Amino acid sequence: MPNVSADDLRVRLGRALPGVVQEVYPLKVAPPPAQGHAPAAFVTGDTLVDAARVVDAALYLRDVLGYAYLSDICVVDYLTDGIFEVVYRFYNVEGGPSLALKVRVPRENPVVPSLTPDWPGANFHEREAFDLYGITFVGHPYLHRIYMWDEFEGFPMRKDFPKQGDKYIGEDE
Amino acid sequence: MTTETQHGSVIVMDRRRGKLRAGQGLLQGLRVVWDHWAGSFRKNDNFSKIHGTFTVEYPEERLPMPQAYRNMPVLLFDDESGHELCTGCYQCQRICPPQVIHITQAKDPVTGKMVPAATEFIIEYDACMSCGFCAEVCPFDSIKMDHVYELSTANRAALTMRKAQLNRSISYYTGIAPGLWAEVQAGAMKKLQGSIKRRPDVIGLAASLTEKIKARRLELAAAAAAAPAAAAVSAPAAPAAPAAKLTPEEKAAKLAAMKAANANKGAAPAPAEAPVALSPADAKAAKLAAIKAANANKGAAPAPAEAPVALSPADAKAAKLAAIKAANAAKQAEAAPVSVETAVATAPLDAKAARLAAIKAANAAKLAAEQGNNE
Amino acid sequence: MQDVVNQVINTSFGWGWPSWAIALIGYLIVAALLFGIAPFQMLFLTLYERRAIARMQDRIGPNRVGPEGMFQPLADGVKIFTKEDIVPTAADQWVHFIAPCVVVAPTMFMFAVLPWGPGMVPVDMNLGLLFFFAISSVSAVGLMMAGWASSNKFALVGAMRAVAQMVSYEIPAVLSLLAIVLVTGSLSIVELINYQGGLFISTRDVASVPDWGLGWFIFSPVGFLAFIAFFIAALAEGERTPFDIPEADSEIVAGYMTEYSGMKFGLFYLAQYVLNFLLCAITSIIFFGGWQGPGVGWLYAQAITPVNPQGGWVFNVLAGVLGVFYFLTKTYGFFFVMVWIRGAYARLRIDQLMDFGWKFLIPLTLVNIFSAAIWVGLTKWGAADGLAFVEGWSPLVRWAAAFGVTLALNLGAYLFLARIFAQSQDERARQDDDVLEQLTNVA
Amino acid sequence: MLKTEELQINIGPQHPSTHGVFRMLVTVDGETVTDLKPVFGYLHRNHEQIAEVNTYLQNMPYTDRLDYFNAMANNHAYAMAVEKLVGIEVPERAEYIRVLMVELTRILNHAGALGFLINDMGAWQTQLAFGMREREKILDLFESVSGARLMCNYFRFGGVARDLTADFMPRLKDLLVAMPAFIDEMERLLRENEILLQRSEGIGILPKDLALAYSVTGPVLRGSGVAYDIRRAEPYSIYDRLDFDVPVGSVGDVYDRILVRIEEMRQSKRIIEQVIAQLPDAQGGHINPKARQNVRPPVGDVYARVETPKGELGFYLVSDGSSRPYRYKVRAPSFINLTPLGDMCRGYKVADMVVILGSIDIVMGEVDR
Repeated sequence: MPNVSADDLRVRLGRALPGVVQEVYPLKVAPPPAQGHAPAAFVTGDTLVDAARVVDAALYLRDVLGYAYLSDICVVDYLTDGIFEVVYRFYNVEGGPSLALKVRVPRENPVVPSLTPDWPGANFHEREAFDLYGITFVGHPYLHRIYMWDEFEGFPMRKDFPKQGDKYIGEDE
Repeated sequence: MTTETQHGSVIVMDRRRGKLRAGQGLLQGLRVVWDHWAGSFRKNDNFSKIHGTFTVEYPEERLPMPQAYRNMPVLLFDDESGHELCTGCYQCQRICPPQVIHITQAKDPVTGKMVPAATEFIIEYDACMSCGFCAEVCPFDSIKMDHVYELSTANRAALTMRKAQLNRSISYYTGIAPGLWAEVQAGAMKKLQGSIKRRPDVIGLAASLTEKIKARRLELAAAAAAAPAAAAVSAPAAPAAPAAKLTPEEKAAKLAAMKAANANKGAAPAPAEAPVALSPADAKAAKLAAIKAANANKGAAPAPAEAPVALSPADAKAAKLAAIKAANAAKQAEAAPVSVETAVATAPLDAKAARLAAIKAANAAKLAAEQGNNE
Repeated sequence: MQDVVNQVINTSFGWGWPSWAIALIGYLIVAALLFGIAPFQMLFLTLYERRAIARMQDRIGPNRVGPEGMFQPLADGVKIFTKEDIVPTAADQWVHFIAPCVVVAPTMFMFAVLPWGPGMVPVDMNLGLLFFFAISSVSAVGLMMAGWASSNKFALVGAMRAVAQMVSYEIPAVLSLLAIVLVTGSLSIVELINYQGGLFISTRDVASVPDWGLGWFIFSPVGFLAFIAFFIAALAEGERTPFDIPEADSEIVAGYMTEYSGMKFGLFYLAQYVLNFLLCAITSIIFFGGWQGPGVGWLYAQAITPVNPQGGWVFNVLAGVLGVFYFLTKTYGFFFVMVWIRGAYARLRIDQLMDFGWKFLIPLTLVNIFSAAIWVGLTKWGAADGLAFVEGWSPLVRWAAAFGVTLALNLGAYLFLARIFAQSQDERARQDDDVLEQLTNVA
Repeated sequence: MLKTEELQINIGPQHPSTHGVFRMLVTVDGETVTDLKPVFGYLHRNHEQIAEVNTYLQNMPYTDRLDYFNAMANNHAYAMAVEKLVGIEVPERAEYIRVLMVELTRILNHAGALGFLINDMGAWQTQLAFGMREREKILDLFESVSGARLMCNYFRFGGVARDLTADFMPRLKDLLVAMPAFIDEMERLLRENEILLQRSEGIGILPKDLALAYSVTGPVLRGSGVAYDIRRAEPYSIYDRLDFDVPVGSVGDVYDRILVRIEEMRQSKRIIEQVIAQLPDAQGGHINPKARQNVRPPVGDVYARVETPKGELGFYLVSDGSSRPYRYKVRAPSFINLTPLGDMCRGYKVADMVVILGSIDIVMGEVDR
């Protein structure tokens, strides 16, 4: 079964599509505690690609490397670093471990091109990301809320969403 | 057509195309159903059969519960000494995923230091997800999962269980899960003895007993205030009072008290007072009363169980306290008024005998506590 | 009934009342009896079905109310009576109200021509069979009214399905009966039953066979094929699985009954179960000899009838009891088969149902009519009818010849049609490209 | 062809055959579905956010509530994720017990799923009742080891909560005696039955390439002819030592999914027999004694997945070094398998739509999270 490692991918992707792969910079996930030593910074081993060209990278994975199976799209809200990280996870149907593409977008205007035209399976993933994190996927055919009702305001999975006493839950909760 | 891999292969399911389908499949289906109909007049009692009815007609017949079955957490206390295994260490409160456990740790009334016991222990049964973590993490094996599953009730507030309602005796738990208790028994009892040493006298006793002993405290005060005349009259019974060791009658009475206490596991504390109030009269009567109380209380009818309390006037206060506690505890709210008014109504009956009874019983109880600590 | 009344009034009491009075009393009694019986049939059948199907699923079924759940149907009845009757505001109030009555009434009429025992038929019409099915198809109107009036999409779809199904399954039912009618040469149900005396061979075909009341049509190839076709059609008529498409609960919530509650809903159920009972009854009458059975004929011969006035009236009662016993046994047996099928099968789709009715059942019944004609020719005709060569044969030989020929014809037709039908279904099932290219991105 | 008007019907949220509170906004032309939009979220409880305020261990019982039909499999995925994140060894015996439980779960899930599917086709509960009977037996086993029938909460980091009880193995062997009879009976009811063939053959076709593009998983993917089983493609736990076949369909319709599910039950039984044969004796230990339950993983992220009966269930965890997950993402199979529903139903009848939904085998607890 084919087995392309993450570093391998970074090299080949950089060679095939120059300018797509970005340099991984460490994230201080949590704010440093008042006393005691701060936990180590988070340096991901996966490939970090340019948000604007994620579709090219994904297509390269699918068509060249044969990682055609888009398993998961996950958003992580790094509040202290002020970014959203979108994690795309691809598998090869022949088997073997996954390859992940990571995309970092600023929290202010999170905009990512949509994979749905090429992977219809990305449809609900992206709608979920839009619903819970408010990330706009450009080119998505039907970008509506999927869990929350349409009138809902705010994006509940963001770290700065009030956990208590917002207009929906009420003060007493 | 199959493609071999290392272990096993990939099978392409055969759709059985092209054969004439003139209803054989339908007949096969009828055949299967007929077999079940014909076989359904027996009971399907073991796992290796697929025919026969497997209905369990619930209210009449119930499935046996496996020992590991977990429904709702309860607190264990020791049958003999009435001491709770819980030390209020907050482990369960910390682990509880829905956070429905609330503990108040006990303080020594004199020194004000923390003692290994919980004055109040609340579990919101209505929000409990019965994951069993509390029972797993409890280092003193004090909190265990109960097997009672018929908890449905009309008022939700009744599902917020306080310590008095959570108390179960170890003997009860060994009844439902002997194997699980046998694994932990030695360690649990050893830790219990350790923590009992660090507890002042009544703290950390099962709720019913604490009520009883608090009541005795009040009688002591009442007795001290009583006229020496009372003491004079109490001469015949006096020698027993300062006795440094338990007379057999009193031992019997104490046992009876324990029995009664266990019989009504923290449901309504009042009945527990029955034997002690009676003990000086004679042990047999006490046993009878205890058993009566126990039976009456099994029937969950408070009024008869309260009857013996009424015999002593000084118990009236105690009974009131008990009644108030019962009001918090007991499921049926009318238990409280009943007990109170019976107590008050028959208060002015023979006061002296009751006072004596009170004194003796207090001594007996103290001795009992001391012995419990020593052994 | 009337001869019994006549016996009691004129012979025993010797009052000598006029015949019209006798007839009136007889009809009144019968009508009262039937209107009492019909709802109890329904109550009993519901319990019967629930218990039987529970057994098929390794369960026990309702056994709480009364001994063995005997009073469960009554409890349900009380519940239904006490339920609130909700009429949607958007509904057409009057039609919504009338519809259940329109559905129930015909089923009651159908009892009129149903013979329960020897001489125990309310009205011996010489068009009984025709009357039966003519009336039975009236209820389709009621279903349409119900579905349309409740102004609910599910109800509307359900009513459409119900009407389409009823209309299209009348045809195979009647065609399959036509074969029987050809053989008997009469549309009267009583005549039909009388025809089925004998022992595996009807006495009308071969006079020499002993009359044990067992010369049922099911024992002849024509009758058997007609029975298969008719029973399938009856399942569709009574909206039983696998044809319970009009109230397919997993697709359209309850079909035309969706917006009904309380006793109106109960009336629909009454109609449905009474109809099922009637269909089982007519099946047992036409193909299994109704009250025919060992002993009934002999007993009835001893009884008082217009043909022999001097007999014991005790024999009347005995014959009646035995006949009704046979009749009900067969009927409930068929209802058990209905329940059995319901326990075993899934539901067809509406278009597949139509396919089955029009492309399989109707051709089959047409072939069956042809073989029925052969049967009649070989058993009854002679030189006068242009079949000279059968003249010489003994009745038994003629019967055997008819049996062989029709058997071969029917069996061949069944297998042939089954193959054709299966192939056509396979072609429908195999997806062609135009549907596949419809599978574009969802939006 | 006469012109007809299109009709919009809401199937659900309260409907007999939408498994749970699930709504299908259907546009029908006569009885033919021209468009379908799945609408859900009625059961949404923001599971992932709850998980972020819990400690790692406290999330274990919550994973039971994801897909309440096979809680054991959910436990397995989550336990694997945390063990990868912290680096906890799992003893041999624990692995075998885990696989045993998960395969039992697979059998009970498929038994139930087939029953519900036939119910959607309009059968009157019989097949479902047979499936539920076997399911009850398996749940009895779960209860005897884990203490609960559905919300097992049985797995711990580095093992399982309790070792097998003494009476477990004999009962399991009895169950395995009944299992082939049950599966054959199911097959006799489902495989040849003409009515069922008519309802399932050529219905809800999902071609191979489309199935991949939609990234559906589990029996739906294999029914479409893609032999992708995570137990085989990326072997976890001890699956690389066990022999089992991966059944795949050839057309990708409802009938293929039925066949695949039936065959998977057989394969699970085969796996269970191997596990019983190879199960190490008790001194293997049912849990790693050195494994702490209140873990504090190092900063980092991990993605672990298992093949649950419904497909690929994955957990993506991000740790900030504290005792609570910083990010906790569930990749739920039922949720993703719903994506192609609209395309699978287009062009079929209303009755088929219900059957197609049943053949996907969803659980709303997992879809809505």
